[in-house]
Amino acid sequence: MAWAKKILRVNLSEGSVKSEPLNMEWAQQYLGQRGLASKYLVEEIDPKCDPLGPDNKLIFTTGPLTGTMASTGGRYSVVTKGPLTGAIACSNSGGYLGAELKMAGWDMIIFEGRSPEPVYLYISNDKAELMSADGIWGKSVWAADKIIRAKHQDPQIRIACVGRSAEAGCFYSAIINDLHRAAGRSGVGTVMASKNVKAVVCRGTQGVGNIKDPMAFMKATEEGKKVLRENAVTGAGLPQFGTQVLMNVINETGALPTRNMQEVQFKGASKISGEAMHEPRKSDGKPNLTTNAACFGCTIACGRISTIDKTHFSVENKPQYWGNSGGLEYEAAWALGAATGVDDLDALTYANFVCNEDGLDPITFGATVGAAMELYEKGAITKQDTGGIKFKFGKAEVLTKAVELVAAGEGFGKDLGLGSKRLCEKYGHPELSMSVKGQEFPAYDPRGIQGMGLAYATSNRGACHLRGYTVASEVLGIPEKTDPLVTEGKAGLVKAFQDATAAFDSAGICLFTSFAWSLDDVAPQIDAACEGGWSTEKLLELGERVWNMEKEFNLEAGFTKADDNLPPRLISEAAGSGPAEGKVNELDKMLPEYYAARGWDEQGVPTADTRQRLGLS
Amino acid sequence: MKITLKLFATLGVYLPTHATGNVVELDVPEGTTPDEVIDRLDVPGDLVHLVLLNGVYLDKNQRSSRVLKPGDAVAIWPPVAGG
Amino acid sequence: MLRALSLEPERCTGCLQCEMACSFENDGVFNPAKSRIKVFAFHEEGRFAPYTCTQCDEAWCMKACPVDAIVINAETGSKDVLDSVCVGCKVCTIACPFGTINYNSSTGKVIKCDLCGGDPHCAKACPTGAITYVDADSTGMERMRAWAQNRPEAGPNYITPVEKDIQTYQRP
Amino acid sequence: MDHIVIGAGPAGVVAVEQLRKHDPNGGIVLIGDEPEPPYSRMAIPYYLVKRIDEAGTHLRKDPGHYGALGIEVLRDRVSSIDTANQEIMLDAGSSRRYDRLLIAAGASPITPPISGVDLPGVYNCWTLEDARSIIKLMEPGNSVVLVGAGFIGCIILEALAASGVKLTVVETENRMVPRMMNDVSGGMIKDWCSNKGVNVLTSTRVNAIEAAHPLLVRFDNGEEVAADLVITATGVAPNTAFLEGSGIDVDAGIVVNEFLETSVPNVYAAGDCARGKDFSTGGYSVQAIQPTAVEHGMLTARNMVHGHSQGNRGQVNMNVLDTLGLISSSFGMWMGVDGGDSVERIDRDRFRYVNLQFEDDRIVGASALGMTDHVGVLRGMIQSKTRLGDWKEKLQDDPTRVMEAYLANTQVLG
Repeated sequence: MAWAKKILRVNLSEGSVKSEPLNMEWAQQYLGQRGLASKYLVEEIDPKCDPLGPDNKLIFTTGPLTGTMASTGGRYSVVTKGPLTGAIACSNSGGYLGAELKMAGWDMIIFEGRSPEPVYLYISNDKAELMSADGIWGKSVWAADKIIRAKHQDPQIRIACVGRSAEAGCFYSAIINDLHRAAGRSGVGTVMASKNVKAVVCRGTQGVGNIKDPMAFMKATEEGKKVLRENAVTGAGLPQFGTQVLMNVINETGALPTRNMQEVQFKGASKISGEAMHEPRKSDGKPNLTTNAACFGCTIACGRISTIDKTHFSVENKPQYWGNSGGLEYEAAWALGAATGVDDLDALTYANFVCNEDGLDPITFGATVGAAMELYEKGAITKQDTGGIKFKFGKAEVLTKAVELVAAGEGFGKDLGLGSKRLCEKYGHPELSMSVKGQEFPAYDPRGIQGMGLAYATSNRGACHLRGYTVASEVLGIPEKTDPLVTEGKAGLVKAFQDATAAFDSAGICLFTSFAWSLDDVAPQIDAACEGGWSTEKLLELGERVWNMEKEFNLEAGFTKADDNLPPRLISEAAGSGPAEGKVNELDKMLPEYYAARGWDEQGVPTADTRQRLGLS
Repeated sequence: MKITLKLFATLGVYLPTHATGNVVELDVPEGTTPDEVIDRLDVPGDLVHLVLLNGVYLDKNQRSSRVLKPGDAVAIWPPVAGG
Repeated sequence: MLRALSLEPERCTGCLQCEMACSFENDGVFNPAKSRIKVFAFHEEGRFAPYTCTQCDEAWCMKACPVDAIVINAETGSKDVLDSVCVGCKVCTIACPFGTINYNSSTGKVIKCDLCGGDPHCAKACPTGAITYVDADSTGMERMRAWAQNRPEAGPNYITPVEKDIQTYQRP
Repeated sequence: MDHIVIGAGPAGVVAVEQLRKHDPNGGIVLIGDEPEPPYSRMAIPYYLVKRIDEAGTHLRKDPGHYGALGIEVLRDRVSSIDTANQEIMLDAGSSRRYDRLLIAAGASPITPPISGVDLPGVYNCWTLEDARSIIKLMEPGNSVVLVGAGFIGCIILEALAASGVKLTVVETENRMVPRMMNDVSGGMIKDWCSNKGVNVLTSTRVNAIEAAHPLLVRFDNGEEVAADLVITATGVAPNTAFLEGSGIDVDAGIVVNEFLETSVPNVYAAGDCARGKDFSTGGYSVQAIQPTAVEHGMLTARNMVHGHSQGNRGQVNMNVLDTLGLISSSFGMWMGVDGGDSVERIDRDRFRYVNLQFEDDRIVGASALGMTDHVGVLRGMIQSKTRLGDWKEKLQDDPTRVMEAYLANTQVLG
């Protein structure tokens, strides 16, 4: 079983909390987490609703493996209609909160309506109550965390919280749990704040015990851990260098989007790379990186724990930033660095700290700053707009100031909080927003990695690397190497990655296991934990079902084929250097193949046959 | 002829002392292959996972056959991933 | 030769596999809240520290027990709680100066590490070698060093937690 | 050497075991005046709720335990001590010589000066014999008045409530467990018990107990409660009457030095009757708690056999209590010290409370409600005088992080 089989439904308008049974029929079709919560969302909200209105719902959801000994079994997701995109949003996070929710006996929390006053949800096992957020509303995540802990007097409680940015209406605010893990993308934190919910505070001491076949489960999870341990990437590469090892890889490959994607290679890449994080600093002799750390249940431990040089301009006389906290992951380092042209590692780390402190998606934030810099370069925005800041590429001081402004929702930070699409539209240059469906690209230029262009264009939550990470194949050779510069075969590759990813995301485990695990490694773990006979085939079909369900939500929300697209720059301005020099992304070649591979019509709508095959009604 | 060698992540320790960052310029005889460069620096073969020649992926069987040209850049990683 | 759990905070990543293994072995559920080994997080310091009973020679818990419910396991040297005898009075929980015996409200008894009878599951589950089960003697040096750094002002002739009771720490 | 130990409570039992360890061939006699094998008063509440049988209260479960150690267990009562001749006189008429004598005679409940306390149906809850009488009257629906909400009163409170009686608790002070909890936390325990259906009357005295219905308890606020059973738990006093004329100094407990030796050479005292050294104050006072009794027993045994090599640094006064599921604990100078700092966190709604008292950068006292995990480390930090450094400030921010504070200051954290 492994499901707690219980949902906590929180009606914020009424101020009520109640328990209801999990729909086990749906659980057999959608498993949990991303799949199952998306099913609930699709069934319960109008896809056309205002994402920031009371009709939207916000679902915290765990998977059946969350809170178990399966490696990385600590994940949870937040599912809602995203304000940045207007599309279905699902943001996945690690840390400890997800497992704690499960330990308290809940598969999901569904927030609906809107609280008249700021509140937070306190869960202690089967007891849940809405409590006044007086004293924490208006505070950063880090400040609120301290206050909540002091109040509840339990060092073991786990907290997910939104920062000041979300309260100020920034469109890409994250939900931060355990101080530096984030349900990061698409503005799920903004939705939470729009409902007047500041935090979810959880303590679970009941544990997860309803495993279908405990002995088989222990055997299957041990085998899974062995695969992770013996795999060179998950066993050594990720723990040692984290995701940040990619900075130099992608730069060498000529696919590191630089200065709002005007270039595909960044001269400063090595200075902000995973290798640089290991280098002792000149000033204090300490490296940026203190240690690696794991999320709940994770035997990989790719997390970065970092410090900033106390004498760095960004933290001078600010001792609250002198300790360790979550360090740079590759996507964040890229967005805060290459996208803005800033190569100051400590400045990036500071910006990353602030993103965690006040709940910002660093990818969208960095990319938006990059867009603002290009607008400034082009004269579309001026010092009058920015409050006197010269928004020049490469200026670390601009980056650190910008993050403070967005975090607090002050001054030009309000404009930056719009995200690049709304910002560029506001200042008359919509083409300068490097986004799909309103969500900014992560750290792979689709001119140098063709498959990623298709993955971005078709991602149901807007541009995203976590929906179909073909980089694994096109650059890293996992599971098999494909040529990043050709389009042939990419439609099938993207579809396969998207479907498998949806299955991983529905299980309660981390997508990073997929560097070593295939669904063949995952299926036995789920099968030993859950009733229903879980094979690789069933999981793959589930992944495809989830993908199509998300797509249909977006279609009903008003998205069309025209939204499965890339910004003009990427399909018309050729890469200027590196292996992809002279190339654009050839989305037009791949998209029809992709629709066909998916069983969709030419407009990208699932056909009746496809819907029937997948059991979508 | 001169080529550029870049050894990243844990391979950084195999760089000669005069390397800056993860990069070193090497003088190699004409006709040198990537595998010969790797051998010359005693980089353990099982750690050589991802090899890019001027940013382009080199398959395992190309590493001993491809002849380097002056100015070529060879970048090498152990097994890594991210995202 | 007796063996002991050796805990090396520097290797710990905070994954809590040990806590799950412990609770699963002892209670059949994955439940860190009921684990006999606990990982403490030091966020600002960027550190994690696994911690559990050292099976100390002084056996403060055992001596404080009013009903003789804690006994020495002859095979492993661990101090084991006899559930059938424990009345749940909790005196041991305040007597143990290391804080490693806890009251379990769902059973009404106290729980502590019993080395799983000589096959500690936490050590088996630890993916980084932060928890290992080693010959007891090999952990002695570092314990004494750790204690020496924190020795109270009082002289050596006083009854107080003494060096051999301090949790082992070893640099990799 | 011949050792005599007076008193078969925890201090006496631990002492005889340790005496055997230190002196393999000496004569050892353990004298107790109750008919049962040595047992623990701490276990009586669990006997009352029938979680254990009488044997479950025994300090050592194996009936042959003492015999196997060559310890003679004598059921008798010591009437006097002739310290000049190193002899004790027994009620049975005989006498015994000793080389070393340990007085671990414990304490007895104080009978409050209330008219009617001698009526049938009014009991202390101190001995197994008391417990047997009480059990008979703990019928569900019966009305029970518990006089005194100190530690002893509170440990049987749960047993009484669990048995389904209608329970009234009356306490002269303004809160429950006044010698363990301050106004706030003692008040919270009262609220907790009241919420669970116990009638708790604080700042209230019993004026009289009358024989009616079968008993009627009158309070000083003019109210009265009919009762089937009245239990008095208004404190205990050291058993020292038999020491009169022995030359052993007694002053609210047997006076001892740091080696737990009395004013008379070769005579030691331990446990509830001894005015031992308090770790926190450095002064001497009676600490009638189980862990102190055990430590006294160990220390005296060593000193009796090996001479005065082992000084007593003093015992940390501490208590743990479970009142109907609300667990409270207190350590050392929980009420604070002059010039010290403190931190207190109160959550009345969820019945959580923590209070830490500092002197310089060390914890010297603490009390808490609802804190059960790793709570012993408070004792550890007080007793080892752990310097907290910058962790003092962290604890002032979040006093629940005591375990982290301990680890950070005693472990090498990389």
